[in-house]
Amino acid sequence: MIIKNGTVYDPANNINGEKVDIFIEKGKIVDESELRDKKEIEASGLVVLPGGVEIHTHIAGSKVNIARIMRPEDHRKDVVRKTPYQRSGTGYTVPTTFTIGYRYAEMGYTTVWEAAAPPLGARHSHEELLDIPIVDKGIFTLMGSNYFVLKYTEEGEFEKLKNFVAWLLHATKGYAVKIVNPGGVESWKWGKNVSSLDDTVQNFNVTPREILKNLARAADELHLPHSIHVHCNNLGSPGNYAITRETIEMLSPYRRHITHIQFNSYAGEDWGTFTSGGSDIAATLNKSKNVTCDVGQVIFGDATTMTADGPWQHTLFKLSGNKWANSDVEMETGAGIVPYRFKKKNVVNAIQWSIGLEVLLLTEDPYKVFLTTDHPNAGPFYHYPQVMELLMSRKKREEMLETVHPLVKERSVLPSIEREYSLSDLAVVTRAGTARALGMTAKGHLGVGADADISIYRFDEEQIQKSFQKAAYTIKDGVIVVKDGTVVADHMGKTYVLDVKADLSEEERQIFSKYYTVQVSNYPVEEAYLPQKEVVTCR
Amino acid sequence: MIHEDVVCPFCGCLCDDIAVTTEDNMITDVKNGCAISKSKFMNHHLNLLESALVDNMKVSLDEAVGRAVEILTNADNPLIYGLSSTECEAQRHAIHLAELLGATIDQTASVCHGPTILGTQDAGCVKCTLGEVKNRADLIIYWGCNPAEAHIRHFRRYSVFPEGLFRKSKKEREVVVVDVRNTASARIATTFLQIAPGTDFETISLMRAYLKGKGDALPDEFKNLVERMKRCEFGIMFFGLGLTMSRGKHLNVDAALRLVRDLNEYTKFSITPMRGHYNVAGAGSTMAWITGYPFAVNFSMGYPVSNPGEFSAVDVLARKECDAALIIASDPVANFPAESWKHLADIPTIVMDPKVSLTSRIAKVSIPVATAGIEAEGTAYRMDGIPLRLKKVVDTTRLSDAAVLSRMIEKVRA
Amino acid sequence: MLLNPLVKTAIPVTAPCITPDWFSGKSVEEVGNLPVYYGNKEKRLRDVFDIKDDGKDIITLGSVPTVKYIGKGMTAGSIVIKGDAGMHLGAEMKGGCITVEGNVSDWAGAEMKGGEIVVAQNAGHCLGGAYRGSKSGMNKGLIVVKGNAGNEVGGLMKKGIIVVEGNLGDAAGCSMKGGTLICYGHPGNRLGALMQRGSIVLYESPALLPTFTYDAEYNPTWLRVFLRELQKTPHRIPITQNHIEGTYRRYNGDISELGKGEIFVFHE
Amino acid sequence: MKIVLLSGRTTKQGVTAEIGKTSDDYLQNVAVIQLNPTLMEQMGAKDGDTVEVQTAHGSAVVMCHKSDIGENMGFIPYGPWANLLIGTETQGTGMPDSKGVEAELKKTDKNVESVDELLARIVEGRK
Repeated sequence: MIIKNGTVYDPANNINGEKVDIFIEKGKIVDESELRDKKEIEASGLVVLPGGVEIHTHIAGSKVNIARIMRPEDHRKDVVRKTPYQRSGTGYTVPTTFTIGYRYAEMGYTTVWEAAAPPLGARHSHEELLDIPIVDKGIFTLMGSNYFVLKYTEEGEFEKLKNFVAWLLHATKGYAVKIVNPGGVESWKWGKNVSSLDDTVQNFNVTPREILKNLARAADELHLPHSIHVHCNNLGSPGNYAITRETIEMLSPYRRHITHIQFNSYAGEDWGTFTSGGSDIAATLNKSKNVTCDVGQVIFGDATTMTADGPWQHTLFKLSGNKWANSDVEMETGAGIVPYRFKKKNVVNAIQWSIGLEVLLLTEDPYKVFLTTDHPNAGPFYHYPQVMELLMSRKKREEMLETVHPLVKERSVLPSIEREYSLSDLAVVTRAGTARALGMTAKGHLGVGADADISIYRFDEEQIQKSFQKAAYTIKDGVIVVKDGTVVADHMGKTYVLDVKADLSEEERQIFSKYYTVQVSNYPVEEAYLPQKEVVTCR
Repeated sequence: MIHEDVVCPFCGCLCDDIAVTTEDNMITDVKNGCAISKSKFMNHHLNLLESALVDNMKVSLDEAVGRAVEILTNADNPLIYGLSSTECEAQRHAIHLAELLGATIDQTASVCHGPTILGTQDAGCVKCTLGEVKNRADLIIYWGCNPAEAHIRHFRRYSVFPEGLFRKSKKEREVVVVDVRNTASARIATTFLQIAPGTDFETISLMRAYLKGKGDALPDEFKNLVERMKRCEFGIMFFGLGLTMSRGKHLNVDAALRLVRDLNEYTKFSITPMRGHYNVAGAGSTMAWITGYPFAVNFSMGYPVSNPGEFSAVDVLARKECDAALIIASDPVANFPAESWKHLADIPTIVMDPKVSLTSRIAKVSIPVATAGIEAEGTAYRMDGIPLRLKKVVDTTRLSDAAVLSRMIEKVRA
Repeated sequence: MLLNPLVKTAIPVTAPCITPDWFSGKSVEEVGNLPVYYGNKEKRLRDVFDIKDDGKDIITLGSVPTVKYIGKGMTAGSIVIKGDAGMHLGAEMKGGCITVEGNVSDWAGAEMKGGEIVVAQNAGHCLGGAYRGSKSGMNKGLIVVKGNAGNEVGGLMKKGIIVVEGNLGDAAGCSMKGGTLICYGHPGNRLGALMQRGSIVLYESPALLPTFTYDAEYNPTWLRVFLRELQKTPHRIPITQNHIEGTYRRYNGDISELGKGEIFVFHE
Repeated sequence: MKIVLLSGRTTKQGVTAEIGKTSDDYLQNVAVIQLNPTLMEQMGAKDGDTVEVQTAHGSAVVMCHKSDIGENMGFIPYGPWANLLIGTETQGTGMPDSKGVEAELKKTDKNVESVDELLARIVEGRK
């Protein structure tokens, strides 16, 4: 297949709005000389980008599904009818699996990561991934309050910890080490929390600082393609930008990715004095190396908050008065779910909205900061085009600022920011940057050897949101899966796993059989759940 | 040959430490399982549906599947029901089939913990996995359930007796049973509190009021219980059909969910429903991730709509709204009020089951299938949402539910 | 427009198009083309109804116990049903009036935001209630039922008025957050369960939940004004002078929740 | 004799259902009602006698067994006999009133119906 005459933005290969033809053969981008299938897509006047690479979203597994079960009112207002190529489903903030695949693809996204899988429920996450069509996908494995991680951190047994991390990634068929409120999730199992990097975890003589350092070092020494993926302590609380900054700084020189950093960039003493810490966080990012983050941009309207951060969800339940689900997982982790609505006229919500944009706009290197809404925590993923428009147009930001709570103008520097994203910048924060941070060498660019995952848009500067909402074409593995914003093919993507291998020691097996309620032999996720897998080598 | 760590396909405990011995493709011994588990494994070959049947005449599997598809595609409002005693792969196919047919699909939760789901949709649910209970619980309450007879190894594996990380034995735990009758489970309890039938809601509401500093009318023994609930380090309430099936139904559960939620102001407290069939949690799970709703879903308009009371099987049958039915791994004739299952005898009913059931006795089409978890692999979800892999320990020539359903899908699409 | 049902089976017909909003300005031919579902079959309104133009703006239907969603979301105009009506009648309606001369099934007036529903005989469950998972049920408008009603009448109700002249089923006004529910018959079991705010007015003595507490006996001014206004409606609600001038015992609850709900029991 | 009818699981019901729903073992363990001995004495019924249970929804003949259940209650294991006594109304929930139904109890000379007899009686004239 040839994509002819398109205007290509491929920042990873320094192509910035040039007319370049792209050649596809057997699902890969190839040199013209290797082309056999001469089918053409005429793309003159269209913008050609690598397929979108989502770095952090909640789309599969137990907490997502508890949210679905808990929120029938969310589904009723957004239904998806079956078509010859599409299964039916429902939205709105917690869409069904098939609908998730279609909506990402319609927007031009072709790779999607479920950012929090409890190890004991990993089989569930993978089972749901089997019903998410089109996109490539995989899971991050939750480890920040795992019993063995805490035990080995306490005992100073780093090699054992590293071996356990490798085994757990192998057993769960996970791709990255996810850390949520390190130590706090274990403390929540007794109704407590931690509030600084040096607090002691209930019943364990370890601190969040030690957990983070150990896991960061393990991820680096195991040569995992992605760094540790950190949801910091004190998420959601006024004044938490300080702990976020400290986390970024103290983890140097290890690689680290701070996720949905908007929720962790708050200044002020309490809700009354709540103010943005976005510019401070951006400054920290600007001067730090080996760090990436995604923003978790707020979208006004309905959201469903869901995270392994159980204590925060309890706080949010009390703040909102909405229904609350909690789900603690033995030996490992937990989860909480609370429906939430972000309102333009609510001062805190409006400042939260400004913070995500501040961090995206004030961080100089777009390879350090990525666009997410921490779907569905700060809003549904299919509203990304709304954010893209705000990033690319200062005028649109000003229009939006007029509609939100007026205090934003005093408590955020957003109104003074002049920067407007170029298409290249946008391609970095949604594709090239995320793929690089994830260590996915065949994604996020259009060079020879890359996967033929491509999105093509009818780009109109006056209607940026509309331009990115529905791709003119989405091509996955060389197959046209979306045309004019509509799914036109039944296609299944791959699940990404690592080639890490490790065994449990006899002692670990004994602890396992004593304190888990499943047999260790029944714990690892079987190959049956990975009918189409892509194994990534760690080196 | 001994198959170790087999997952038991009977109840929501989903014990995964069963050792099954087979000789010449026959199960000859079962270790670790409870009485019912043993019976399920040892007797799985008895009372089998020997052949596919149409109008009680033996036919080939293909013919039976063909007839079933003909009936279902010609129907104006078909019903698919069952699902809780088969593997998730079959459930996913059944949902796909329902979508293609524009059918109503419901699973056995609607006559089991359906009200629990309705309560959760109103109040949320503060839950945990069973290992959290084993490792941490110092106060365990069983309310309106009788695990000694229904979830036989629950006490031993998950709650009262096992050694956990922070609780070493039964001595470190307090066990309270609340029920309308003195059950076998009540005998294990440190405290048994008997209440009059149909007063669960009143009792729990008064407990909640007492927690808020009101509720003087609460009997002293329950005031004492509330105090202990506030004081414990990690509390858990298990509840069963005593709440969901008696007057008040979802409101009884709603009150219990709110009580536990409110207790988290004082300490750590969780609540978990005692799910009955081994994969009823899986049926809710698969339906939720594909349709958004865990039960009582209708596809007649080409997209999923759910409304228990409208699209739940008992109601659809009682109002005689369906004109064909496909029953998968369930026996509504044994389990539904007689007045509602009568309609199944009036319409063409198709049954997929390994065994002769009361429903297969009145069915127009019967399709024998492999027993999931004994003769077929697949996924099942424990009562607390933990997924485990069911094993195949003996071979059979019969197809799994998933394979039969996938043939039906092919034929419907053709 | 006159609509007489042609089908006699128990298969449900889903017809949210039967509203004055959809019919307005349309000919018989055009109305007949509106889409409905007969079970899982997409059909036209004319396939399931004999449609005649009687020159009136009112939509008049025969007995339609299996037809769902009549008047869904309507904003104005009138529907009259000369018999029974199916589920979800007037669900989410915003204005206009629906009159049922027979019985109505479950979820009538569910989550309605305005308008009136008058039922000559009995109503089913979840009358003026909420769909599962919703934060609130009825949120304005008036429902009058001359006969009995089922369970969970006015569940999660936020605003509006429901009058049931016969008996209530279980858990009327459950989780109520506002609005007024009046019952002239037997008030049923577990009235006002989980109630937060709102008012329930009764003319027969209830067996109250233990989470309701007696407060005072008096003649509430608001109720006097309220009943006088209700008397002015054309629905012949059986309000007597005694009801207006007499005293009521007030109970507060549900104290397991916010406890600001009020149950008024007519005394003398 | 008025009682409140409860239904539920028993181990024997579970064990015998796995043998087969048409087996005699199942019948022996499901077509039964557990009653308080005092109540049985008042009725003049001995362990193993048959009683007829009548509710607003139907009637069933089952064998009675002594149990330490309350005097105003009767317990029938889940199964087709319990379901003869339960109505179909779910009040918008999907769940029928399976526990806590009011029932009238009397001693009878009638025999417990077999599964076949039960099915035949209800299905008769329907197919």
